Amino acid sequence: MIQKEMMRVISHEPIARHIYALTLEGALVTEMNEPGQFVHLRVNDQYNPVLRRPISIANIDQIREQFTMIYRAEGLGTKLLSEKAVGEHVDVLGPLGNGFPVEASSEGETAILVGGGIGVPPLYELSQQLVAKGVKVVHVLGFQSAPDVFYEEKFMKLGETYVATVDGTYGTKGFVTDIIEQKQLSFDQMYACGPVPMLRALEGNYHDRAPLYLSLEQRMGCGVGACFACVCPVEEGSTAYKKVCSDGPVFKAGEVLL
Amino acid sequence: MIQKEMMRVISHEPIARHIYALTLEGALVTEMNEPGQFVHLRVNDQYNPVLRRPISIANIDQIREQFTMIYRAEGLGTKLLSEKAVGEHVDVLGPLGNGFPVEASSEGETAILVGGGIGVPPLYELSQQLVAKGVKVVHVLGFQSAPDVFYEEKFMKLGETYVATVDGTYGTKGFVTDIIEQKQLSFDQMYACGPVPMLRALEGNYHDRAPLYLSLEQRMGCGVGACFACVCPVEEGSTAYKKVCSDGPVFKAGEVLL
Amino acid sequence: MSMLETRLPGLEMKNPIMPASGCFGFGREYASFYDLSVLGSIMVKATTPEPRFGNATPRVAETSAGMLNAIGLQNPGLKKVMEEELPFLETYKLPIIANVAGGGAEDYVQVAKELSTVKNVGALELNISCPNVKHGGIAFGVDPVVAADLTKKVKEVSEVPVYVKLSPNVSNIVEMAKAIEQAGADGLTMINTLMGMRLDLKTGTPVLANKTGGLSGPAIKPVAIRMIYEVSQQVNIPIIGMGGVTNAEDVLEFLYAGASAVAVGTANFVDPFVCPTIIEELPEVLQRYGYDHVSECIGRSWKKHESVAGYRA
Amino acid sequence: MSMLETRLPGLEMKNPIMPASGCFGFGREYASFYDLSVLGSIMVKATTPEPRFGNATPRVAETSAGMLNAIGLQNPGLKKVMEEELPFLETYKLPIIANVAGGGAEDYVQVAKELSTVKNVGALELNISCPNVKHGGIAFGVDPVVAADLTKKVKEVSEVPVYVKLSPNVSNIVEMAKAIEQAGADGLTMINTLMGMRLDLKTGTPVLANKTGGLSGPAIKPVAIRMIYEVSQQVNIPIIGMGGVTNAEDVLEFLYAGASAVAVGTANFVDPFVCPTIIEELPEVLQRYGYDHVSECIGRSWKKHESVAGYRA
Ligand SMILES: Cc1cc2nc3c(=O)[nH]c(=O)nc-3n(C[C@H](O)[C@H](O)[C@H](O)COP(=O)(O)OP(=O)(O)OC[C@H]3O[C@@H](n4cnc5c(N)ncnc54)[C@H](O)[C@@H]3O)c2cc1C
Ligand SMILES: Cc1cc2nc3c(=O)[nH]c(=O)nc-3n(C[C@H](O)[C@H](O)[C@H](O)COP(=O)(O)OP(=O)(O)OC[C@H]3O[C@@H](n4cnc5c(N)ncnc54)[C@H](O)[C@@H]3O)c2cc1C
Ligand SMILES: Cc1cc2nc3c(=O)[nH]c(=O)nc-3n(C[C@H](O)[C@H](O)[C@H](O)COP(=O)(O)O)c2cc1C
Ligand SMILES: Cc1cc2nc3c(=O)[nH]c(=O)nc-3n(C[C@H](O)[C@H](O)[C@H](O)COP(=O)(O)O)c2cc1C
Ligand code: FES
Ligand code: FES
Repeated sequence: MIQKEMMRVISHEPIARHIYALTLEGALVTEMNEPGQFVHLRVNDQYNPVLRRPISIANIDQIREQFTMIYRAEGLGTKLLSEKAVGEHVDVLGPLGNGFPVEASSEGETAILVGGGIGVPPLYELSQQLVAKGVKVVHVLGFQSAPDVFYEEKFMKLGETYVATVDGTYGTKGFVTDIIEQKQLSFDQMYACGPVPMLRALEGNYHDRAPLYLSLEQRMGCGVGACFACVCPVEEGSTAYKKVCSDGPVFKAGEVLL
Repeated sequence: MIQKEMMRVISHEPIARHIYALTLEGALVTEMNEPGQFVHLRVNDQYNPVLRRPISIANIDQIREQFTMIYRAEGLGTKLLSEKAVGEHVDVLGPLGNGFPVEASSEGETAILVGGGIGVPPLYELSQQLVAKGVKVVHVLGFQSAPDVFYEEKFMKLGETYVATVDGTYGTKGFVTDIIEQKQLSFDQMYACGPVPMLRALEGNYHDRAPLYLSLEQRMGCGVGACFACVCPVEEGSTAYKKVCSDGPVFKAGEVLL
Repeated sequence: MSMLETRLPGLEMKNPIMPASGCFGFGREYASFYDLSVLGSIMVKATTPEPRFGNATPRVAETSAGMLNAIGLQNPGLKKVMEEELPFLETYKLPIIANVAGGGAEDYVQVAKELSTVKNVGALELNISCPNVKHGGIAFGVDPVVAADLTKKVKEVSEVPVYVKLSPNVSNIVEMAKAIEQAGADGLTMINTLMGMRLDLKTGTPVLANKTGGLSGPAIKPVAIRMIYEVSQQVNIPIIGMGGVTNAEDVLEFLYAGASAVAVGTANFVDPFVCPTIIEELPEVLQRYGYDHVSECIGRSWKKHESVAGYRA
Repeated sequence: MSMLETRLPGLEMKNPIMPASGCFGFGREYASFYDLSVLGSIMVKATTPEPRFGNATPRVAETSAGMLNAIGLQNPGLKKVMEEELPFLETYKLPIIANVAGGGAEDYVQVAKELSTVKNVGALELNISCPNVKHGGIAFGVDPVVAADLTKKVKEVSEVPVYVKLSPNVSNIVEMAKAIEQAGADGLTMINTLMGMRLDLKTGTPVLANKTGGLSGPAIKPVAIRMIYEVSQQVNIPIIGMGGVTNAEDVLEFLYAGASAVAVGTANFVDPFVCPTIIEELPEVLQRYGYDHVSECIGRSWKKHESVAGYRA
């Protein structure tokens, strides 16, 4: 059941350029199990900013009742969030949405996890759950530039990990798709999260090859399915739609129009 | 010269019900000398609240470059202000306005200082400056109720001090005017700061008896004389006016209509 | 009788608090947060004759103390609303206010006629003021003659009282309100969103795919209060007020202005529990300011009352 | 040429930034904070033929991300403005925009005629939109025929270009703007404040003595952007934009919307240095978004440009 809680900041640290890892503690964690689900954060108790901010769950620790998010401090909301100190509380609504289908991969199969920028975080929990199941994971992570790279080591501990940067200052120069092609990576399933152009490229290239699950972003109002802010059309010229917040954010490739 | 500075919080403590004493440090203090002047505070770097908050200077410490304010945390702005921790900074504009004329009292004379509620604070700096000059000071302070009383001991160190509370839970029951009458207090000058009904009563009773200086409050926009938010009419039916922020907040009784 | 009980045409309500149309869907999502029966009413999402997809995304943008939306009246269409959405709400004991929209007068008439026959629909709300649809919509909302005509047509077919939702994007809100009252409306709801826009700094182009959108949230509260204050003095039908309400104090301000009940929109997105929280806190807030019943507050800003003395020491 | 230099009818400006009328007096107070010569221009306080006291206090109230004011055009009158206030500003090297107000058309004509002869007055701004005066004022601002007529009369007597300040409290801002353009206005300034109100929780009555007031500040920015976007596509005279500007990014948004210069009102109260700060930061902000000159931004939201690709990884 979705709920709301004032959760305690356990740790909060910059891990790359403008990127923070924030760990919160509270009973809500017991509701969290699907990688790819997100929480909707209220950064202060005023109405400025008015809206909550959707952030993916990057790591779940049921034993400690803690979970971790990784976010980029960019606009008003995330900048205010980045000022929260250890011991302070953050208003969390969630977990929301439907995550990646871990059940789609079976023991012994190979899953490729493709992340772009701040699309990388939810793949971390996903990868752990896949590994726990005996699935072989391959990570392909894309960033703008060397100072933007994060969590490479953590992913390396779980499986093969390739990093691309657009400017070539770290890892392979280029996009995640370049790596997949160059390394001729093969896989039974693909899970991806990142900017729409990246998802489109993946859908175009690999949709026929293996089951492909994409996590989408969309500007949100309510985050719970009530306001129709976050819809995606399902096919051209029809009134059919899916809501990113409550039907997604993870969709099977082809389920919605990118 | 009026200026603006991010001043450091040196101490910040509750001293009565919803009342805080806040001491700030910075170069702006060198500009402060008149008791009754005020500063205009911005409580955060957003535009919510939009307006600054006018707060009187209650104590000036030139040696440490520190000054103290005493304020009631009531609405949005002052509540946010009350959350400032030691070491944080507050955006201060000031010192603003014209304060009490210390020069109006001469050595050996008796000045009576009448304060109501959060009108009391500016009298503290005034009293110290009068005492330093050899003026005998008598303080008459009015509050709602016992939990609202503050600074009585500090005033007692400077001179005779009487406290009234509206509900009689502390000191004399009633208003400051009751004390002045009951104790048959005599004086060469009267300085007062408090709610308008109190100032009106004082003006009505003592205007003819001795020079009387009143500190007014008015809702402000700019605080520097540019927006005409804070005007007081000077006489009925005329377009003449004074601005509380830049001509006041202290006026000689009769200078403006109360 | 409870402090909050409120009766308006077609609406016997436990309290005067309800979610505003478009901010609560058809209740399903918020039903997982709390028992909807605690609400005075629910203003459900606009319904048009046929299903509508609405505008392209992005459909929302944030502004200072507010947000812009351009959903474009997305809804599952009259049939599905009657067969699935409204029946779902029958589980809860409260009258529903059904929001009626369309592209032309005949759409409104059709939707109104049908929805007004649904058992739990206590009243209709004519959305003549949605700034986000290209045809119809806004034109009705700014022309008193057209608005009055539509109101008449809908009144002829509706089996329940009809409230008309006013647009704030007009020069003379009182003129609109009076025309609609004369046309037979049973009540007014106000205000809908102000037309606004945000531009993306990088591209220079509008953030919303629809370019303009409707401004809601605390930013517009002073405009709502002013309009309700003006209109409530000039009409004899009740007003359901809305625009930036976030807490019980805001509710008081809307009642003072002249509203008889109050709807909460944007604030639901920030705090899904905002409506039950307000309902819970309202009695205490009323008491703090010296009222025994919500109705005592209505129109207090302009009705003759003894003024409460303020002494601050 | 500098990145900021801006030329508009009557106004050769170092940059497109100026304080908005009523928020900067006649400059004296802010002259103690910084050298006013850094400004592009100054829109001084409204001037009426005779001195005016204005409304009773309280004259301001705070709202979410905004404020209400009901100053009531307090000013020292035409004579004193000409003899004392404008001459004081001669020390600074910049053209002044004189804000003209009054109770009836003849007041506007008289004030405009006289002020337009003052040496440092580069242009007039007709304040036909102040919501806080009971006679005249607002009536001019919502009726296109009356507004056009007044514009014509003032144009006949003015020796400098005439800008007309639009009220946002209208159903159709484009209609107003076009009527005023056709009447011969050299430019538009927009927007003035939205009419709003706040009620005191304790007394139930309006916080402002004048009851209603004008809403300004960040809260109204989306409304200003939308109106400038609409109007700039329909008129051929320049627009000086305003409404909630607090920083250089906001300036960019107003330019994109279609303004040629930008005025800063309420933000001066929050930070007396806001105008010089914006002027200082503007070149860097322009560069960051890829512009060599402010003029390149004007109308970018609707003019055909190549769109800047956005890739976020
Ligand atoms: C399901 C989902 C999961 C996400 N997970 C993460 C994550 O793990 N880490 C991370 O850094 N970011 C994540 N994002 C993106 C994140 O929500 C935005 O970066 C953030 O909302 C921007 O807020 P701001 O205060 O920085 O920007 P502002 O510019 O102040 O935002 C203004 C408004 O636009 C919305 N907005 C701006 N950018 C986006 C965006 N890309 N997607 C959705 N709404 C946006 C904001 O939520 C807000 O309503 C996720 C988005 C979605 C939809
Ligand atoms: C010259 C002067 C000196 C003052 N000195 C002190 C002092 O030393 N200690 C102290 O506690 N208070 C003092 N006040 C009053 C203080 O400014 C208000 O209590 C404070 O602004 C209220 O802000 P808020 O955020 O609590 O209230 P909110 O309700 O959020 O305020 C809303 C708006 O109203 C204004 N406002 C509300 N009450 C007053 C008021 N009484 N006077 C002026 N503006 C008001 C606020 O500044 C703000 O613009 C002084 C006021 C003036 C004019
Ligand atoms: C996302 C969103 C969708 C809305 N959809 C509708 C709608 O379908 N019909 C309608 O009459 N009003 C609609 N509104 C307007 C609200 O009902 C309300 O009038 C307005 O938002 C002001 O209230 P608020 O400030 O509390 O949100 C919508 C508002 C928002 C924010
Ligand atoms: C206190 C105050 C006084 C104002 N006085 C005038 C005035 O005399 N003439 C005028 O044309 N506009 C006046 N305005 C409107 C501003 O010039 C400006 O149009 C409006 O405030 C929107 O800009 P802002 O949000 O930056 O303040 C006044 C605004 C404020 C806040
Ligand atoms: S964000 Fe409201 S429906 Fe998805
Ligand atoms: S507060 Fe602006 S003139 Fe006094």
